[in-house]
Amino acid sequence: MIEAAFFALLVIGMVGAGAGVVLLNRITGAALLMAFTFLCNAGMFLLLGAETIAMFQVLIYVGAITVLILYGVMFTPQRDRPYALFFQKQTPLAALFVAPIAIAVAVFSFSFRDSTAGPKGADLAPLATSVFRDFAFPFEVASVLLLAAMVGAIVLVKREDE
Amino acid sequence: MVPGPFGLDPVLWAVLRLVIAVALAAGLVFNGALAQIYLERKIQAIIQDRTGPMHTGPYGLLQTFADAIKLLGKEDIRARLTDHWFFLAAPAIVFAPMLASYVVIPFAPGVMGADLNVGLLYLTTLGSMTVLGIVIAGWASNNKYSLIGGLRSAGQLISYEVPQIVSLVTVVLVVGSLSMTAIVGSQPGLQVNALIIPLAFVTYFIAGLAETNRVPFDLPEAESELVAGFLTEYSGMRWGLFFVAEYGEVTVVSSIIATLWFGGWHGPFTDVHPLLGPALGVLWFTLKTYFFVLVFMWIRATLPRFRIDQLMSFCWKFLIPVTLVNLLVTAILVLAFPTSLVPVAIANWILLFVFAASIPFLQRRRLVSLRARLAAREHAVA
Amino acid sequence: MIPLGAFVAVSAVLFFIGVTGVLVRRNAVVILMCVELMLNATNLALVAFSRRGGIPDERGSVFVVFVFVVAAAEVAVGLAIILALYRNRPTVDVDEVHAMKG
Amino acid sequence: MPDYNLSYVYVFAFFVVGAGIVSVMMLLSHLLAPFKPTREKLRTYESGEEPVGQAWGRYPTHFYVFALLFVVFDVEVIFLFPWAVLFRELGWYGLVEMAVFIAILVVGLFYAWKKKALNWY
Repeated sequence: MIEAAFFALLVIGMVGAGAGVVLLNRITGAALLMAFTFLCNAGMFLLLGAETIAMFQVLIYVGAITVLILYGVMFTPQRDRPYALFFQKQTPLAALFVAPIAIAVAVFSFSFRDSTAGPKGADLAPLATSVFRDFAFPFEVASVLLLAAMVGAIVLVKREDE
Repeated sequence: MVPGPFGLDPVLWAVLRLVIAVALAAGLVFNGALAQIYLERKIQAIIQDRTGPMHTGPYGLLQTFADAIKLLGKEDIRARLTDHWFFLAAPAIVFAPMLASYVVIPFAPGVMGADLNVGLLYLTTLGSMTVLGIVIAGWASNNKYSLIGGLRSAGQLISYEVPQIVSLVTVVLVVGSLSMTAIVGSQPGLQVNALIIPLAFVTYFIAGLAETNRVPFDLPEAESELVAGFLTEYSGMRWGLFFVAEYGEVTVVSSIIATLWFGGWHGPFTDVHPLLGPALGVLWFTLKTYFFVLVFMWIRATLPRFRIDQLMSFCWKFLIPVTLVNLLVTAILVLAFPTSLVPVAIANWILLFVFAASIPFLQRRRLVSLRARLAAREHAVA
Repeated sequence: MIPLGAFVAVSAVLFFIGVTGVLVRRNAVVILMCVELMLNATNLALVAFSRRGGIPDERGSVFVVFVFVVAAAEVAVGLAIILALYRNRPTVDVDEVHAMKG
Repeated sequence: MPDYNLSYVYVFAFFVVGAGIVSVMMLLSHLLAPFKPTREKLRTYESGEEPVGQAWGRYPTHFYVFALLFVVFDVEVIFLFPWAVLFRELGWYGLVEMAVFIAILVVGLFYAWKKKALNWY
């Protein structure tokens, strides 16, 4: 009962804010709503019982990625554009393609059934064993990926005059 | 469902407990802010050989209440060029996570909002949300001072978050749990973490000072260069909420220090009586927390402010490598000696002394390179 | 207990909101935001299946952690590219950027 | 202590109350405070000078480098926490993995240092 109420709240928040990101002309509003969507998604993870993932979601998405995107918003100011200029020219075509697929997928996703196994406990310990035992190699590769991203971005951002 | 005290209905008790917890936390934040503003002014005054507020009430005790009422009655000005969405959202984004931190703060056994399995992770997560509010506040004002203050503040907060979290992870390594209750439980008697991993405590303390924008890291509000930083365009109650949030943040950081390194509610006589014990626990916890709040104020009255480039290079070139080395050394020793924490403690104390001793050395090197650069420039000019 | 299908449906809706945003918006920063929404939607589906799917398995959550890594790297590099483009020509309108067109 | 499943209701309630307190305070201040805007009052404050232009404009992008480094180290943190909790079970194997991971990231930090990207001008 209480779960269903929270779920309904989160769905409204997530879908509404997500639509706002796409539809708002004002980019600062879009950024705020994006952060709100991330928070709602963390709430969804909590409903699923994945509390560690929910915390990571807030830490990475709200605490770090939103800050980066805000920097992007701040460093690329745009003069006020007329509303007509903020969609691409092919918008109707894109909407025409996306809408049927979206409706089909959303309807289809209701056909998934829960497992019969009961609810599971905390997710931190199995997560850690999985990452460090079964996924040791991808874990190291992740660090190389981060290193590559760091070096690449520094090269891109660095001014030439230094 | 857990039945409540005095035979209360479980559902009713669950709701009632929630309401009580929220009300207590909100009351604590506002009273704490009022008390700390008064304390701050008095302590500054004592250190600088003044008397501080004296006229409103006995010893000026009512001064902060008068200030709070004045803030409520002040005109709320929103400059014409500000960004509406961000300007409105910023105080809420700073205030709400700060209040939510109080959920996991362990005042005494059983006297805490909720004992989350991932309590410490939850606290770091909320700490990282503050940055968002400050960047937004700085940018929304559309004021050059605010913007630079906001950018500086964001740079400072995100940088110092890394050593802060790594210091916390060092504690988790030794304790082996993220639950605040378990962390307190792991430090009975005099075996507090401050004796076992003092270097992590020192690095967390420095990073905590920076995270709460306190002197010597209060660059965003450096009034000599930036007026009031990201707060320049804020007035009246909006400004007041930022202020309350800052003091709440100080309390949260102090209580994290008290919990993680100084044994939380542990203290003499906590096991004498099932009802008196928790009350004493709350007392010990509050005393430990406020001790660190007072240390923060003492530091404010003593130290000058850093320069922004010094601040950033101190974090990235010194503090982060030190915390990472500390983490790895602690990990190796914990694994090598699984039964005893004495080797960890010895290594950590040695590292702490090296840390403290290296600061004058680094300063001298810095000064030498600075002089060399100045001399080269003079030579070039001549 | 919320059924698994409801979570997956929300994830699908969010994903297609993101797709629409990427397809219809002009501003490169907003497009990046919409990509983040899509990644979030996949995360939700992964966690839902990992916790409630036919055979509950922790590996779905591990995948989510790696998605976090990839998302962080992607935003860092993506924004760096946008900033580099903006420095040469002050626009973030993807319709006006033809610099890669050889 | 309440039921563990209710814990996150507390978190939600605290967030809502936090936002609520901000709104109530703003409302109180709106009701109590005078509101007499003039042109001068609504102007951006710049120490009494006439403000020239807006603050929103082009900004040196090197601020971005710090945000970037922070994001990378923040991602490191999400691996550090599970590792630290399960540290004793994972043993030397996990320690070596984490040491390699940190070492690779420190290479990136060192690169930024040598490229003078860590200087704040």
